[in-house]
Amino acid sequence: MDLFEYQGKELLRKFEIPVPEGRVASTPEEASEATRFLGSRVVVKAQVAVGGRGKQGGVKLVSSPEEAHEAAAQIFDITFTDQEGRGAERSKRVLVERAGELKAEYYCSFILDRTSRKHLAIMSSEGGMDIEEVNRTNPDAIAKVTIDPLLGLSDFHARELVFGGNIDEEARKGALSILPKLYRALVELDASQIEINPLVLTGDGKVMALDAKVILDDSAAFRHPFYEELKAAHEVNEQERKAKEHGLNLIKLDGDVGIIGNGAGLVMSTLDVVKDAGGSAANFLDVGGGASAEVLSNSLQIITENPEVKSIFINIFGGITRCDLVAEGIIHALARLDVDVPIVVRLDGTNAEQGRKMLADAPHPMLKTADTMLGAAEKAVALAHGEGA
Amino acid sequence: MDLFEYQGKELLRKFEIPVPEGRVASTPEEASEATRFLGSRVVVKAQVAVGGRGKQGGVKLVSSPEEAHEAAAQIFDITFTDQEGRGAERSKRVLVERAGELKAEYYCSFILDRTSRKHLAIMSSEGGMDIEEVNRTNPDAIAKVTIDPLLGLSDFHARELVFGGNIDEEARKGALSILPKLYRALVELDASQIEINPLVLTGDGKVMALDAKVILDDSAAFRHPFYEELKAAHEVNEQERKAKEHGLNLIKLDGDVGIIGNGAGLVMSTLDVVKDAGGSAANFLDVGGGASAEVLSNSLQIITENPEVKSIFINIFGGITRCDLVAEGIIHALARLDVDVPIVVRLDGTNAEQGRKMLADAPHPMLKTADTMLGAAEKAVALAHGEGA
Amino acid sequence: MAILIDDSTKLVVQGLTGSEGSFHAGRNRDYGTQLVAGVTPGKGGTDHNGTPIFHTVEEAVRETGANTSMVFVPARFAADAILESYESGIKTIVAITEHVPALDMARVVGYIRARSDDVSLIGPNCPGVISPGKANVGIIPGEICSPGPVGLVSRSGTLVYQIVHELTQLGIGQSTCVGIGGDPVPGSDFIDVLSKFEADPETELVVLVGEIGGDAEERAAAWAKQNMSKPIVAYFAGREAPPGKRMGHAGAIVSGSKGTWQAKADAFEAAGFPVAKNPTQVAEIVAGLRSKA
Amino acid sequence: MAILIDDSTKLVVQGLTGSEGSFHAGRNRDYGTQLVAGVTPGKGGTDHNGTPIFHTVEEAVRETGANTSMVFVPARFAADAILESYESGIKTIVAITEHVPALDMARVVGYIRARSDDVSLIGPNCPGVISPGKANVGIIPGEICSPGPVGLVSRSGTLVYQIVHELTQLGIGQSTCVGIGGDPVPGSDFIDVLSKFEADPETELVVLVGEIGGDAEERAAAWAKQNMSKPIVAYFAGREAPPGKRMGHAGAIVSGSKGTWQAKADAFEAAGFPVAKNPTQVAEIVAGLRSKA
Repeated sequence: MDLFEYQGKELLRKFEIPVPEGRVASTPEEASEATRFLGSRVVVKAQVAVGGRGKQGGVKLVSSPEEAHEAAAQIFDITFTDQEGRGAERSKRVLVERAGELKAEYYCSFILDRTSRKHLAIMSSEGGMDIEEVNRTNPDAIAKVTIDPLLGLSDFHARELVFGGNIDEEARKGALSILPKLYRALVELDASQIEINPLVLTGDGKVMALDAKVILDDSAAFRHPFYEELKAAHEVNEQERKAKEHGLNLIKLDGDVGIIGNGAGLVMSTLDVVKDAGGSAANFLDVGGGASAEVLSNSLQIITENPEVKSIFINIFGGITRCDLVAEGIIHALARLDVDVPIVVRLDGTNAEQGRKMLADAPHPMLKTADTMLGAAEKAVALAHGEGA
Repeated sequence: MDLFEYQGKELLRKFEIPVPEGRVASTPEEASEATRFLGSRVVVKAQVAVGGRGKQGGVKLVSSPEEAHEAAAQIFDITFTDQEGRGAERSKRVLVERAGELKAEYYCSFILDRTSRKHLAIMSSEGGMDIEEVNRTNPDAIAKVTIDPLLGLSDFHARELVFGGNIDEEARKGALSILPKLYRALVELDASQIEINPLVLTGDGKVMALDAKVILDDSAAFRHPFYEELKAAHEVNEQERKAKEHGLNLIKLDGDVGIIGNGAGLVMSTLDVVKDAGGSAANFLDVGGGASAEVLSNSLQIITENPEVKSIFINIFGGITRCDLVAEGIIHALARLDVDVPIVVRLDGTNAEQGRKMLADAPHPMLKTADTMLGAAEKAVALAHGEGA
Repeated sequence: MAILIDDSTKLVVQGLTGSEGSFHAGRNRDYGTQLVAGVTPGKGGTDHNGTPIFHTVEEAVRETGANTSMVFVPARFAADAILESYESGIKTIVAITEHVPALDMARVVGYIRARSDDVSLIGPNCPGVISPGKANVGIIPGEICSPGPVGLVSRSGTLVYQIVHELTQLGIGQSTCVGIGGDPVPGSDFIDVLSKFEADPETELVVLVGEIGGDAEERAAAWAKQNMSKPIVAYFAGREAPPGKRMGHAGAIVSGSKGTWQAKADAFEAAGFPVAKNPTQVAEIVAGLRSKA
Repeated sequence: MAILIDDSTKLVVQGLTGSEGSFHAGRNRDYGTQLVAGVTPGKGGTDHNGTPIFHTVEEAVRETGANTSMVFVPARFAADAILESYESGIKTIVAITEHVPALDMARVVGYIRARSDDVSLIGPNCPGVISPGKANVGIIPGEICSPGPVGLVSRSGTLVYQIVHELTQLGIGQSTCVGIGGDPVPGSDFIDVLSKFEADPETELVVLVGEIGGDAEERAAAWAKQNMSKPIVAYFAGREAPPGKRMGHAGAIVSGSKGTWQAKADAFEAAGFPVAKNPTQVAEIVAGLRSKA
């Protein structure tokens, strides 16, 4: 889960990491009120998951409650996209923060690195800019330190980051004291990333986190009940929300072939073969391992509610998932839903024969079967294009 | 530092490990008052560092404040010795604890094991008795589990201890919940041992620590300020106390040759050669590495205050310790103290020649030198026996 | 031969008495795997469908000589279960459980790999391992597999089934199929398994199935170019997947890879290994290579 | 040859700018040791008596090629300093600092030993290592040593000096003298050092100096009986020491030894190695063995 800046900062504050004083506002009025509370000069910042919000007008420095009101109103009007121009997102909140003088901006991040299986910390005096660009043009300005999670961050790691990252002498003490706190936050929050860009040295000599990109490991939700609350603030579209309620992993896409499969790999592969067959997927929906009849039935319901969907491709290769239960779910869904798009089902693996027989024994005008994945893809695409199959 | 039972239990209580309700009493009156507070049946237990106090009358079960008064008075009169009959120690306090019905007694301990460099946990259903004896006669009744301190105690370690140690089913849950707390205490207190013998299952089905032998790692005192307070309760003889004030490691012995040396190994070796020369050491005094003139001067003062001392053997082989500073300390001590026993000095190593020259330039009737360790030992013993040398 | 599991495998299942564990372990036993023990704390001394249950893995190993374990416990207990197997002397640990926190795995995998070269942890979040005709540990349907010369290693579970199925359709059997799982910190990566296939005389050719994201495939290609004498046919799912949220900048700085389909395909082609466009084509390329050999 | 340190040693000192570090590192340099760097965070870029100072060991290694470090920092920083050296690629780490918490060392030593066979940590709470005529890292007075065929390993610091002194009196030099320190969890134990002496062609005979307590000597005797072709002369301090507080019961159960002088002497004699009664006799026995050879 990618946290909004204000959420990340709230968490960091609990670990005694200095962040600017600020208030979250959901309306221009609240933004103006927050500014009155915080004093004259504040920054109004869009709270969106996509990067590059600054270039899109999502960060505004203002000097009065009236200006803050106007800035927030403008920000609420922007549709943000990522650097590749995708992923339209509106800012539902703004973070209003007290602004102050900055002497220097640094870069600091911790991630759980899959290649080394260790934590990796990066620090650089070249903060406030694209760190990948810095890495290309001036790699010596970046200190990279791996930290074995069995040992945790030792003092020497912090020194290697601060001295190796060429942090100014005035900021050293503050940076050395923040690093162990950031690491503790990383571990105790089960974060897969905490990126502070920039970490700043303020006019009065303090070191603080001016921004925060925190990513949490969803698998660790069982030991962090607060994950649920944080998640509630993240808007998803109606279909994704419904899928989530049913415990399904759905991503909405732009095509017209509804996809249901088991296992992320097989679903991705299904998207690929639908594309190769000349079609385009309406969604990514992984029912996961061991899906029950109920899960299948719910999945079909959610997908058929999307008016863009012209055909559905159910691609199941049973392992933990049992094809007889999949068939049961399909039959159940067809009985209770008014399905008016063709469904192409391809079953293989655990109890596949039983499942195929169950489908054959419960004929339905919209229900088609296929023997192979490629054949099923072609059939589903042809049906979406209105071609009989 | 070996803690008294009451000290160990106070620490365990902070880790939410159940222990019987109890009060510490320094007088029979306090013991009687504690009994009034705790209810009718209590155990009055001597608080001494030596083992086997029960067999020596140091644990008494009583049923009234009057009986508690008498029991405490008796205990305060006992001189406890260890299993080999050495180490006379009086109990300065008694622990008065509420007594209850016991269904079973178990053994449980954690140590930092030097051989494996790991924590080692031991659990057995054969509690309340000599675990070494159980280990000899019925080793299968003992579960031994090593725990890598980099990983800490995992749930499976606790299960291996509880199931492998044949803990009764009724006590399993309680034991499984206590083990992680004991391990946390071990690590967070920097303990080198926590031994609970017995861990008991009470009549009402609770699992608690009925005794506690906690040993703390003195080297970790810098990160545990409370070590100092705990240490204050431990009586040492006057000479050892004074030495400690000066940061010296002194152990009082029964002989008549005062010993000063640098390094525990060399001092132990000095004791050996004094014994071989027919003498007997009055003390073990290690001035440690890098001793200053002041340390030497203080050491001499403390040793000469012992009226049993008939001669003194200063055996220094300089490494970090500089022989010139040793000589300076000796000269300084001789100038300010009224030394009336002969001192045999043997200097080698760092700046030895300079030190020897300083001593030669500052003659004193009681000051003798020797070229070798064995020669010095013989000279010191002869002088202690009143023979000229 | 085969790798990881075979006739000599003696399996203990952690979580055997749970419904999924019971179902799949039963299928593994029916396949011919020697299922010697189950572990469920508190149920030691009982029997589950003919298999003795122990309180701890240590006891199961001592009493039955188990050398392989399958972890079927809930995610919050998985790291503990894996360590229990490791510390009890198990040499092949297959963790099926999904949604294990990445930090747990970083600690466990780091711990095991620093200490032992002769212990293999497969998973978590994986379908397990099958050496057709010899042993099956996990949830791969045994009936779709057949013995033969192809080693298969995959990050994706269901794609193992799909590609085995495609191979079987063309009459090509497998030496061993290994699902390493798609988690950020897997117990074994492609390179670990490739090196075992390279050393296995029964394996003539390897199919490698990856996914977009991370740089495990790119590293495997670089390693294989130097160390593999046997051909590899690669396939990566996700060519047409919507670009998800990018990995953090820091991740890209470390791995130097964007983890795209193209980056992976380029890496394998540069190393001289063919890249298939879909699971069916994987089997076709394998068949072509075999007919040439 | 010699072991651990020699002409190729390039030394970085952690805590060089402190008074003790400065004094002893200066003596090491005067002895001929290549002192290439000091590390004091915040003083990087300065110079201390001609030796360049760096903020971190990593930087010192990168800039000077240091391969050996000496740790002279206060106890609370010692574990961190040792790890810093290890993670910076230092192969021989000599930790002089005393009073390091045992738990810190258990973690650090366990971490290093699980990962690297080619890294030696000597100490903490030790006098260091000297290869007479080649290099001196630590606080052993160089002037009392002379090159020769005897390898010496000792738990006690000052007894190293005493026994070297006794050997020198009889004209017998040393290949390397190693003080492993008397702490509960030393970085290297007797067996680690004995195996290096066994492999060192310059070492003809080994003197082992132990103390009462623990079972390190007993384990060394058992190991040496199986693995040492070279003679060992053993000496243990504390024969007449007052019996201190006993180790916990648990400790005795594990090691099976009471750690007494007699237990240690019996172990070495049973392994066929002579045990001396005092430091002077050590040298006499060594001289006797050499005249026979």
